[in-house]
Amino acid sequence: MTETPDYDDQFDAIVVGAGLAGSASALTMAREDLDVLMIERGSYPGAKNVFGGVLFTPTIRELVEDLDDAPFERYVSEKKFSLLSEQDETALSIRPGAWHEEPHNDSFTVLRGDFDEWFADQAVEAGATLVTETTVTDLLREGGDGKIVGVETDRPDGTIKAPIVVLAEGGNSLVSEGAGLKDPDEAEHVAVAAKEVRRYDRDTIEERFNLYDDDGVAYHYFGEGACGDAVGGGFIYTNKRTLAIGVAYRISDARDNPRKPDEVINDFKQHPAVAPLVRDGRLVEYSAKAIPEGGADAVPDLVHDGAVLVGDTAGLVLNNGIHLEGTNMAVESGYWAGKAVADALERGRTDAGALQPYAENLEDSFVLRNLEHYNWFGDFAAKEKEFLFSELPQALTQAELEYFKMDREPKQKHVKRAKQLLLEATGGWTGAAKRAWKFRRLLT
Amino acid sequence: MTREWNIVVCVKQVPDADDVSIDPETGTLNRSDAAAVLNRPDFNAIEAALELKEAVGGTITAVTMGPPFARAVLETAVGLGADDGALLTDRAFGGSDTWPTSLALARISEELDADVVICGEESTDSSTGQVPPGIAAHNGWSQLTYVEELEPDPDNDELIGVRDIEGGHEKVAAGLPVVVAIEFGANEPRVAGLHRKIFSETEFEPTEYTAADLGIEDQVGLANSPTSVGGMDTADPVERKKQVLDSIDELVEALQEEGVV
Amino acid sequence: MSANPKTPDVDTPSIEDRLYANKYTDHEESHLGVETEDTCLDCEVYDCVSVCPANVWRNEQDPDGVPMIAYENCLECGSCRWACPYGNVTWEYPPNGSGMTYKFG
Amino acid sequence: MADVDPDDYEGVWVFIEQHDGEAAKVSWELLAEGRVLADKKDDRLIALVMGEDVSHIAEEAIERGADEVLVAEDPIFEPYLPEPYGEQFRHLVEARKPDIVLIGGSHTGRDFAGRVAVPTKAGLTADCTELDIEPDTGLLLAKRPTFGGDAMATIKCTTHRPQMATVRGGVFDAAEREPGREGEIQSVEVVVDESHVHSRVIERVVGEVTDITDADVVVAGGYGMDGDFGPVEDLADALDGEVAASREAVEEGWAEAARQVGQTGKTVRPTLYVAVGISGAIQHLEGMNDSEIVVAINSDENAPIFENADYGIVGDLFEVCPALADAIRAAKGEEVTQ
Repeated sequence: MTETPDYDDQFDAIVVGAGLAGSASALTMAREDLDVLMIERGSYPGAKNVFGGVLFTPTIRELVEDLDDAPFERYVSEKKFSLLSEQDETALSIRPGAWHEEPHNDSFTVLRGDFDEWFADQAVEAGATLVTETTVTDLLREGGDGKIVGVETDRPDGTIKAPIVVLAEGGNSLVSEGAGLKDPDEAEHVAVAAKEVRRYDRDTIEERFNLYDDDGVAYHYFGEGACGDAVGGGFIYTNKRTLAIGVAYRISDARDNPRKPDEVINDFKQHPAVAPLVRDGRLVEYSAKAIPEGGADAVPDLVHDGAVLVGDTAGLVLNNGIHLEGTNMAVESGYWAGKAVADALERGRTDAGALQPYAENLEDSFVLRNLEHYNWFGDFAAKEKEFLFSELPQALTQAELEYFKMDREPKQKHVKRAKQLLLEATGGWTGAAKRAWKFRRLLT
Repeated sequence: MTREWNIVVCVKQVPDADDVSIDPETGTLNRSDAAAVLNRPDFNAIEAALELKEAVGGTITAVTMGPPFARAVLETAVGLGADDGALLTDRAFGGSDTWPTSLALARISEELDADVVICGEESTDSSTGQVPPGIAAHNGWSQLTYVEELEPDPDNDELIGVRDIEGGHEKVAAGLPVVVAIEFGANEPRVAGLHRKIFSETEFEPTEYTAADLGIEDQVGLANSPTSVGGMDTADPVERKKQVLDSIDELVEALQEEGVV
Repeated sequence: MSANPKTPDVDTPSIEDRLYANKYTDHEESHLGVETEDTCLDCEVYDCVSVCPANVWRNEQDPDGVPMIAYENCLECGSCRWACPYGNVTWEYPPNGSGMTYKFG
Repeated sequence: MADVDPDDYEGVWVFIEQHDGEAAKVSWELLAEGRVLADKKDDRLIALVMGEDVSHIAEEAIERGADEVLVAEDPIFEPYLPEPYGEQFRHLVEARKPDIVLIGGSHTGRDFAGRVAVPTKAGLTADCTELDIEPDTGLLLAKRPTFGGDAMATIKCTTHRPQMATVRGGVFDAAEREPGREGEIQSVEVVVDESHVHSRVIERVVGEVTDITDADVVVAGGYGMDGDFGPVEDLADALDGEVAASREAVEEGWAEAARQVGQTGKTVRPTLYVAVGISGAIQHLEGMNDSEIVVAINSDENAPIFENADYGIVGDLFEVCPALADAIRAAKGEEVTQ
């Protein structure tokens, strides 16, 4: 067959990006018998995606019945939160027995190069069409009102029309910004993350992290020992035969910072509490990503005439210091967007009004309710940076040294001294109470 | 009006050379996690075929020999502009070296009544560069290897090729049918159009041929392969002194000791 | 504070060693640039240089000129775009799947 | 194609490639290696020459170690075309049953080797960099790089004959000529005629571009030359070597494509390779990694080229090159140009 067919308006929807959000929306729409075209700029879904990280699968479990052949690396059996000062660590580690049973609290480490390809394949098997190594460069508009009618790509004969465009292009959302669907984020609302993947034998990983068979850990590190004088932290996640080791901190703090991200990783790895866990091994990949952490304030309009924004493009990432979640929110947003597009098209409509159910359902879902609830955290952490990342870790260390001091003095003397150290650092009883009051929202 | 040419372009699916890792401890080659891609020199072959069709008219059929999923390289060729694709797939082909492989490609070229058969210079995984001359030899056709440029001359049923040879080049006119091997990097491969790529990956279906379809079922496979790989080990990287010197004199001295100055 | 406690050595690779581990396809022309060069000439902070995790933006050789762009190091995180206080960074995706290809991600 | 009996095949043949009466260097290198292999398996070394007027080459082959030379002389063999060469060579192979056939891996050798191997169902291994005889079986072990040079494959041809291999230039050293060495020269019947030939050479231009692949010293300039190849030419002159270039320099139009070293250019194997202003991308290294000694001159001390060089100088190449050229001329006793 020699001539080239014209696929304009042959697809009901175009999804820009075959990452988690894109594939979730494509899968949902394909299940509603829509013809969906996924356009991925990488040579395979996942080739351009980077994360810490832990994949949270509550919504994926709803979308895909059989997760047996999903390429998980390890399920998370231990979470640890460490406060690092220059040389010291104070940590809280939790290993609930229940996490060893299915569905393992829906928390798994994955390699995005493998998982995203598998997840996009679920959408293809449901009937979606996937095209790779093709970059969407702009939206296609027509008519006086500049209605969105398709996309432009970097290929020859590269424009293609479709009634609806789902923008799932990740945090570096050039198309959405270029088309005026959202304003670029501010440096305070975006974190630069740099990450190393190192290969070890399986036994080394399991011995160093007290693991047995296919469970794994998610370690989060805060304080100056992790990423110095910046709002952010370090992380270690265990995969089957590799460790993901990295740091992430606000770009505003990375500006005129004496250390560059790769130097921050090197120093983090040399911390006395971290070095034993990450020594040796072989570097197999060095990656970086920008994480939109602006919280609820930075979420753009989700719905437009002929277009919806999902996943990182819509800033749907929760970081309140304890909960670091983006994957579940991306998939949830893809699901609700897919549903809304299907319903709108069924009624022959593509305008923002018809797509509004997507925004409404997302507001009712955990996605925007969590973002609203912890919206205060970003500014709070920035304001309390000095205390949280420098004074508190040091004070804790001094208090611990004092509290557990072994000498021939009576304990009472050390306990009193330790309490005093802590109070000094937190600004006396009233200071401590004020801070606790602010922190209460973390626990409510 | 001179008749249009039937053009066949031979393509091959190879493990992505970048992905083939060598396990430092055991030294064994690990091709398992390597993605299967189109052999890079074949992009120049497809581009040459497209330019030839633009000049002379006619049809281009992409041909590959391999397991069923090798059809992906035919999709790539069709996406770039080839008109059709033929997939030679049969357990009987398993283990074939250059001799049976070039025989199979020679038979399909005859089957497709080819005027010009175009191949990439060599494949990155075996890189013998012997398949194109093999096809020509099996069919008794003329051949042009290490070709930098092609000039069709349909009126005389000839294809003129500029060949790169040691210390210069030569211009050779070859009578049809002719087998051509395009030099790696000889032209600028185009990028597949979006709609054509979608068609090639959704609606396009290659025609499949077994060894029996080509009448060569007892002339292919391991038994009919004169050569076999006796062993494979990692090439030890060249040891370099990596000495950064401070002065020109030190360098001249070192080169004198090495006996090169 | 106590002296540096006994800590095992860890591998702290240079940028070149780090990037050597990655799979990269060159695209011959830079996908990064600056909107107007004068903005850079007046710039004192060079935030693009300090945030980049891969040494793409460099001004060691010409401390107050337009930064040199080693686009083939780019990890495609986009941080330079947000860091530049004047929004003077032009950023496009590498074409046709070129640039970094992450296997682990 | 009845299966052959390997015992009927003996003799190590080496094809001597020649154009306009001038033998290719790779053929003499191969003849020397052929002598080693023949001695190892206690066999005769036979050279084969085709052309229009090549008796002087046959004599040189005897002087360089051949026991016997087969000569096929006819105008049809000049200039070279794959069909007549392939057909004549095949006829000789079927008539005289050689055990091993070695052909230089030039663009000529690799062009027609297949036309001999296919009709005779010989085992052909291309582009070898190492040859040996397997002690217990007497089989030819042909070693060649694969996967972009990361691995070495050993290829064997157990039941089919002859065992054929093409071998790259510059791998072996040619044997010295031994004037007066005894050997038999035999002219053979020419079996090819116009009916075997379906193509014709329109023009053949050799020599206007120096072939950097044969050079003993190569001085290559890269992106760092910023348009001025003067220092590289001056240094090449001082070392009487050839000027080469990286892909970036060729694409900027600062040097001809024939001088490009690297994956999409030429592969060189000089004793001394000087890389000036070249960062050292993998695609470039692939074209010069077999050089014996590598010197790197670059202003960026982190440039990967230093990791792949024996000696390096960090500095501005526009100062380092002239100074180095003068120091070399002084060391060689020539007068200093500056």
